[in-house]
Amino acid sequence: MDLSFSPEELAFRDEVREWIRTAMPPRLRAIAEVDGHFGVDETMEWHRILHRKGWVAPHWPRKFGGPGLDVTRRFILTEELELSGAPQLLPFGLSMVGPLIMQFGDEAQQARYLPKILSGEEKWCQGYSEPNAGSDLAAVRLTAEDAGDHFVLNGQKTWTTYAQYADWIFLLARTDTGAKKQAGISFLLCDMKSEGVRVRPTLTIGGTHAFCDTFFEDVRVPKENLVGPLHGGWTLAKALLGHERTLVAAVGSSARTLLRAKRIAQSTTRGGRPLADDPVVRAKIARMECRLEALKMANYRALAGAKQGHAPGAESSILKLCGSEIIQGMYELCLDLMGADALTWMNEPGVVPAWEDWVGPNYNYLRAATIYAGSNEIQKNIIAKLILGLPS
Amino acid sequence: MDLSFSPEELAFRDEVREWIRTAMPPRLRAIAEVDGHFGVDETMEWHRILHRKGWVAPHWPRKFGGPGLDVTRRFILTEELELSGAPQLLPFGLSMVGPLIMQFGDEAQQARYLPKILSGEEKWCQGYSEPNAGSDLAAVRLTAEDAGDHFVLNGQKTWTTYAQYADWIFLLARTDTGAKKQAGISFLLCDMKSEGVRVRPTLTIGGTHAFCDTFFEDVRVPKENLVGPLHGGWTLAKALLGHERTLVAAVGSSARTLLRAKRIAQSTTRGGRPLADDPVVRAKIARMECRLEALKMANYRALAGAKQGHAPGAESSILKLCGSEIIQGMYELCLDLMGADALTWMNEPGVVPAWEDWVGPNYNYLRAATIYAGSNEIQKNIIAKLILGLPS
Amino acid sequence: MNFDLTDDQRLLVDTVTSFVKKESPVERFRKLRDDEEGVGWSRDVMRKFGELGWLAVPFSEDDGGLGGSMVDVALILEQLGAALAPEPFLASIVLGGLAIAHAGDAAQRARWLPDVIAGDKTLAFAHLEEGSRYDAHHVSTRAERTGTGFRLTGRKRWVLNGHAADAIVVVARTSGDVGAREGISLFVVDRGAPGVQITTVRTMDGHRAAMIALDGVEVGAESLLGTEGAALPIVERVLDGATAAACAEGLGLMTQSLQRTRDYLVDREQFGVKIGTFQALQHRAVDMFVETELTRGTTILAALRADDPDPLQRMRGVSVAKVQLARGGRYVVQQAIQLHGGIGITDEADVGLYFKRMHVLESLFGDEDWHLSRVSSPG
Amino acid sequence: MNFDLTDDQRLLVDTVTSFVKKESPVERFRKLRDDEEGVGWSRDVMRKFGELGWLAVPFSEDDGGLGGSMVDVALILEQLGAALAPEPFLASIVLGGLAIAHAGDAAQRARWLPDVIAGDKTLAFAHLEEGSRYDAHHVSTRAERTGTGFRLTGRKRWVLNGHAADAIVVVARTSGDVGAREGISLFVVDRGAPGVQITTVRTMDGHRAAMIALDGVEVGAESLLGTEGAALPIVERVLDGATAAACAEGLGLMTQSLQRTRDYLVDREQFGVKIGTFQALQHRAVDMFVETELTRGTTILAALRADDPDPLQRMRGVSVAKVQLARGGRYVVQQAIQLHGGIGITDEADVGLYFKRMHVLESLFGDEDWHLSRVSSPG
Repeated sequence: MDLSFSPEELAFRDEVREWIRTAMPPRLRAIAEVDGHFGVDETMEWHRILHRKGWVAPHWPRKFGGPGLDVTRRFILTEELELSGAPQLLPFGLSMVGPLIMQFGDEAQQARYLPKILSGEEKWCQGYSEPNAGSDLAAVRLTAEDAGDHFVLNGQKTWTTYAQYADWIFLLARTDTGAKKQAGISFLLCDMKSEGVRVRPTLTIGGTHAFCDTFFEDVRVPKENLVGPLHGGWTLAKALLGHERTLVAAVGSSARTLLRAKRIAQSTTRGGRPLADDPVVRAKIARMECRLEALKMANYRALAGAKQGHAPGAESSILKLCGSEIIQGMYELCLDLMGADALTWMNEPGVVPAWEDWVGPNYNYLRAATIYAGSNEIQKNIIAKLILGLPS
Repeated sequence: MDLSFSPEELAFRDEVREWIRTAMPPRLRAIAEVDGHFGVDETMEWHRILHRKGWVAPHWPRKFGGPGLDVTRRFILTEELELSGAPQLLPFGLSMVGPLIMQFGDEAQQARYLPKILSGEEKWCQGYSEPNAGSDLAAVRLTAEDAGDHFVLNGQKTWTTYAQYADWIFLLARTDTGAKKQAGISFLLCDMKSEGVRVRPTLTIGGTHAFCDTFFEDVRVPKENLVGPLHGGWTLAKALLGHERTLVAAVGSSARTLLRAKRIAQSTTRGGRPLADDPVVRAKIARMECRLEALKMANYRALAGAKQGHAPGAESSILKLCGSEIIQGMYELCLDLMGADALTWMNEPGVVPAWEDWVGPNYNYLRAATIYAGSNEIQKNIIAKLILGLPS
Repeated sequence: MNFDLTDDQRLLVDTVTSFVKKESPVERFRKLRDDEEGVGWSRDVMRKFGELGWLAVPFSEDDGGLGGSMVDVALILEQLGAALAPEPFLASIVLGGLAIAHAGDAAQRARWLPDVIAGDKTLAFAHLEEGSRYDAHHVSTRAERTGTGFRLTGRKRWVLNGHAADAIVVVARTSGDVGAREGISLFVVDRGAPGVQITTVRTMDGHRAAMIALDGVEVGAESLLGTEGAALPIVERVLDGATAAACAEGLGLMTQSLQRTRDYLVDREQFGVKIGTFQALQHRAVDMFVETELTRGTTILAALRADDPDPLQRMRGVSVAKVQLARGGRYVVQQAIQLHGGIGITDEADVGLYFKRMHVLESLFGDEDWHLSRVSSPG
Repeated sequence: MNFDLTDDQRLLVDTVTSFVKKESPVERFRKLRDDEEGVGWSRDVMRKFGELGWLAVPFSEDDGGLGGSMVDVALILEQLGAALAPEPFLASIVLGGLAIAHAGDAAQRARWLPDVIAGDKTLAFAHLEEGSRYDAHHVSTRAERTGTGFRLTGRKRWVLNGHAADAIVVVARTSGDVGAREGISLFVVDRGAPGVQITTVRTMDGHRAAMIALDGVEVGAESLLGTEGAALPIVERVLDGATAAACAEGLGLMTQSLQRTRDYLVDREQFGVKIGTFQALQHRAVDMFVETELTRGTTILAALRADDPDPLQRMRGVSVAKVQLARGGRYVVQQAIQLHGGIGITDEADVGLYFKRMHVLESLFGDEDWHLSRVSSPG
C-alpha cells in the first residue's frame, strides 16, 4: 500500500499549481482569494483559459480532445483547481452530456457537439426532472411526437440549472406513450433558441437564479438530435447517474471551505482574542477536518481502484452521501464562526470581511447538495438494496 | 402560567427530603452516595421502609392503600426519591400488574393481590414478550388450555426481568387458538412456585442477570386467576403500555447521573487540573444539562396537564423517546469523562473512585432503554400515525 | 405548576392568530422584502399592532402599557413568527422600548413610550460591536462628558430596525476598559442627530438592519438613561428578554415548518405512492415534532424566567431555551427543506423563508456555544 | 497511490482469517473470559501465532522479525478483532515489543525479542498513571540512580496484559517535573522483581489487565532502554503505532457488527414481515456501512502514517483515524445492538461483545477530544 504520489505525479502537481498561479487573470484571482462568487461570464472566461491549456476536460479521452491524463493526474488536476478557489466549471456539457455523446452518440454527433463543449462556445443545461417527479426520473411526461424528420416536443422540465444561459439542452422525452414507465423514453438534444422554448428562472434560497423551469410548446427537434436508440433513453439516463456520482465528493471544495473557516476563526475575535484560540472552536474545526480526511481517504480508495481498473466498489457509493453532508457541514461551520456577521446578505463589500461574504448564500444554496443528483434518501435506498442486500 | 411549586408543595418537598435523609439505613445510604448498585434484597428493604411510611405507591388511590397524593406531590415524591440515589423499586407489581388489577380485577383479586404488592411480601415479574416476537406483543404463542376449573399453560416467555426473584408472574396467554392475532388472548396471574415453571436467567451486557427466559410446561393456573374477560387480554395489554410510557422519562435518574458526571469531571485531572476546567468538557456537560432541562419542561407540561385533568397530549408522547435517549447520553458522558478508567468492570472497591464503579454496567445495560417498553422505532411509528397523521 | 393560558392570554393568541391569518399571510412579507424602496415592514401594520394593544403588552400601566408579562410577549411573537410578519416588535418593543422602560426616568419614559406603544414611532437598540461577539460588557463605543451632556463615538453593528427607527438606544462606555463590567451607560440618540451615520444593510432573512457610526455625536444630559456607568445589568436583562422573545418567534417558525412538511408528506406522491408512507421520512418528521415540542417547553421556561428577579435564574432559563432553539430549530428547518426536496431550495416555498429567519435568530443574542458557556458557569 | 494488497499481504490475511475461523471462533473468547482461573487468553494460541510468524511481522530481520510494516500489523489485528481473539498481540508486540525494538540496544533486543516473537514470553507496556489522562509526558513514576542501576517508584494503571506478562516496559521519569517532555526513560522490569506489585483487574470487554505498584524496585543499568531521559519520542511513536493497531482491530469489530446486523435484518421477521424491509432500519444499516467504509479508509491512513518518519505526519494521520473510530465505531456498535433489539442486550449475542471491546479501544490511547486537540494543534 502506498498513500503517496510518485515524484512524477508530484512534479505534475507543482506544474498545475504554478500554471494556475500565473494563468488566472487578476480579476478572477481577487475573487478566488476571498472565496468570492463567480458569475457565468467569469466561469466561462476561466473555461476558455483552461481550454487553451488543454485541461478543461481532464476526464475526456485524448481522442475527443481530452488531455489524456491518467486517473491520478486527473484527480490531482481536479483537486488543485478546486483548492485554488478558481471558478468551478459548468458540468452540464463537460461532465454530463459530453461523456454520453462519446459513449452513445454517432460520429456526426461527436463531431458536431464535442468540440464546442470543449471550447466553451456552446453552453449546455440538463432537462431531466419534471414537476412533481422529484428523484423519480422515469416519471417523464414531456412528449416527443414523431413528425417524420423531426420530433415535436411538448411539456416542461424543472431544475434546469442555468437554462437561462444555455445554448443547448439535453433531455429525456417520452417517445412512446403506450410503453411502461422506463421504456419509451428517448434522449434528445434541443437547441435552446428553437421556437417554443421558454425559460423561467427560479430564485433560490441562495439568492441567485440557479434553477429554471423550461417550457416546451410544439418545439421541433430534428431526428438527428436523437442520441442512442429510439425509446432507449433510460440506458443513457442511468449511465449519467453513474457519471454524476463521481462528481460529488467535492473534496477540494470542502478543503477550500475548511481553510475559509480557519480564516474566519483567525480574523474573528471575542474578548480581544481570536476565536481560533478557543478550545471549543478548535475542537469543532478539528472534527470537520477529521471528517474531511476520512472522505479524502474514501476518495483516494475509489481513485486507486479506478487506476487499477477495478469496477467502482462499495467505497465509491458513499462519496455522494458523505461528500454532500461534509460540504454542507463546512459552510455551517463557517456560518457559526461568523457570529452576528452571519446575518449579512449580499451587501456592499466591506460590511463584513470579504471571505465572509458568500458564506450565507452558499450555505443556503448547498442545502441542495443532499437533494440533487438523487437525494441522499434515494442513495441510501440503493445502498441498502444493492450493497447490503436488504429485502424490499 | 406558573413554573413554581406552591408553598405547601415546597413544604412537602422538604418533608420528603428530610424523611429520606433519616429513613435510609446507613448501608443503603453509603451505596446511594456513590451511585452504587442495589441488589434485589436492598431494593426490597427500601420497599418495605417506604411501605411503612405509606409512600411505596404514590400513584395508587387511597382506596387501595395509596397515599392519596395529588399529581404534583406524586411527581415531587418520585423525583426526590430518584434524586436521592435510593434504590429504584421494582415496577412489575407497583406500576404494572397492580394498576391493572385495580382497573380490571374483581374485588377478590384486588383483596388477594394488592396488599401484598404494597407490603413487598410478594414480588412480581412480567410475562409479555415471547421469543422472536420483539415489540410485536400480539404474537402470543403460549397457550392456556381450558381444563375445567383451571387452565393448563404451555410455552415460553422471554425478557421476564427478575423472574428468578419473583413470586408471581402476570402473563398474556392464548386461550383461543382459532381467533385472530389480538383476539383470543387472556391475561393470567401465575404462581411462580407452580409445578412446571422453570426460569433461566440471562446474562446481560450490563454484567447482571436481569432478564430471564421462563418456561411453562403443563402449568396449572386456577380460573380465578384470570383478570378481565376471557379472550379479552389485549385490552389489558394496551392499557399496560399506556402505564409504562409514563414511567420512562426518568428525569430524576438523569439528573442524578448528571451530578455524577460533574463529580467525575471534578475528580478527574489532566495535567494537574480538573477536567471540569476544560472548556470542551464544560460545553459537553452543559449540552446534556440543557437537554435534560428541555425534558424536564416536557415532563412538567405533561404533569400540569394531568393535574388539570387533560388527556395525555402530544407532550407526553415524546417522554419515552427523549427520556431514554437522555439517560443513555448521561451515562455515555460519564463514561467519556472517565478516560481510561472506563475500562473498569466490576472490580474490587478502590480500583476506581466509587462513583465511577457502576457507570460501565449501567451504560451497557441502558442500551435497553431505547428497546424495551416498545422500541423507539415503534414509538416513532405510533407518533407518525396517531399524532402527525402520516399515511401508512 | 400550571401551563394553561389565562382567558386573557387565550384571547390574545386568538386575536393575533386571526389578524395575521387575514392581514399578514407570508405573501405580505415577500412583497415588503422585495420592495427596494421600503424599509421592509409596514408602518400601517405597526400602528395596527398598536391599536390592538399588542405593543403595550410588556409596559407598566403607569407608562401607558398593559402590565403584561414576557409570557404574553412570547405568545404574540410566536404567532408573528409563524406569519413571518416583519414589523419590528422585537427591536422597538422588547429591545429599545423595554430598555427605556427599565432604565429611564419618568420624563424619559413619557417622552418616548407613548409613541412607541402607539406604533407611531419605533426604536432600535445598538449594542453589538466588532469583536464583541455576544458579550454585553464588551463595549468600546465611548461617551465622553461635555459641558451640556455627552459626546458619543464608536461603531455599532447589525442594529435591528436601525435603518428605520426614530431613535436608537445606544450602549456606550462612560468609563473603564473595553471589557469591564462597570462604566457602561445607555443613551437615547435621535436618528437625525449630527454625526449619526446610518447605513442600511440586508440580512439573510430578507429584513434590513443598520450599521451605525457615531462620529462625535453630541447629546444632552437628558439622553442618559438611568445611572451613569451602571447600565450593564439592565442591558443584560433587556438582551435576555429579547432572547426569550426570539425563542418564541423561533418556535413559531418551527411549528410552521413542521406543519408544512407534514402537509407536503401527506399530499405529495413519488414513485406512485405518497411520500409520507416512507418510514425513513416519517421518522424524520417525528424527530422534527420531538424537537418542536421540546422547544415549546423551553420557550415557556425562558419566558417565565425572563421576568425572574434573580439574574442567575433568568440567565440559566433563557440560555437553556436558546441552546434548545439552536439545536432543535436548526434541525427542523434543515429537515423541512430536505423533506421538501428541490422545491424547498426555491424562494417559492415558504420553508426556505422560515429556514433563513431561523438562522438569523440563531445568530442573534448569543449562539449555542455562548449560551452553553453561560449554562456551565458556576453559581 | 495504491491500496491493493501485495501477494504476501493477501496471503497473510487469508492465513489469519482461516486460522481464526477454524481455531478461534467467538465462543473461544467467551470460554477464556469465563475461566476464572486463567489469564483470559491462551498461551498455546499465542505460541501458534508465533509459529505462524505473525508475532514476527513488525520486527526487523536483524531482530529475528519479518521486517513488515504497520499495515501488515493492521491486517492481522483487523482479523483478530473480528474474531475477538484475546491474545495480547497489541500489548506484547505492538507496545512492549516495539518499545524494546525501537529503544533497546542489540543486547536488550536479543535478550527479549526472540522469546516474544516465538510467543513463549509476553510483554506489557506501563504508561498510564492517575491524572495522566492520555498525555505521554505526564509521568510521575520516578527512577532514581543507584550505585548499580535505578530504583523505580510509582503506580501504573490499566497495564494491558500486565497481569500475565513476563516483563513490563515501564515509562518512568529520571529527571524533570511531572509534565516535562524531557527526563523520561524506559525500563524493562521483570514481573518477579522485588517491589513489583501486580493487581489483576477486570476490564469491560472481558479481558484482564493490571494495576502495578512499583515500590522502590531495584533494576540494573542494563534495564534502561536507550538514552536516559530522552525516551518520550519513542514512547509517543509506540503509542501512535498501538493506536493505529487499535483502529485496525476496531475496524474488525465494526465489520462484524455490520455483517451480523445485516444478517439479522435479513433473517428476522416481526409483524409478519422481514424487519430488513423497514426503511428506517435500512437507512440505519446504511449509515453503519458508511461509517465502516470511512473507518476502513482512515485505518489505512493511520497504518501508513504510523511508520512515517515525520512525527507530525504520524500524529495527524493516527489522530484522524482515532477520531473516526470514536465516532463511527461507537455509532456502529450502538446501532448493532439497537437493531438487534432485546437479544442485543444479552451476553448471548456477539454484538454485545463487539460493543464492549469497542468501548475499551475508544478509552485507550486517547479519546476523541484528546485526538481532536492533537489535530487542531498548529504545525
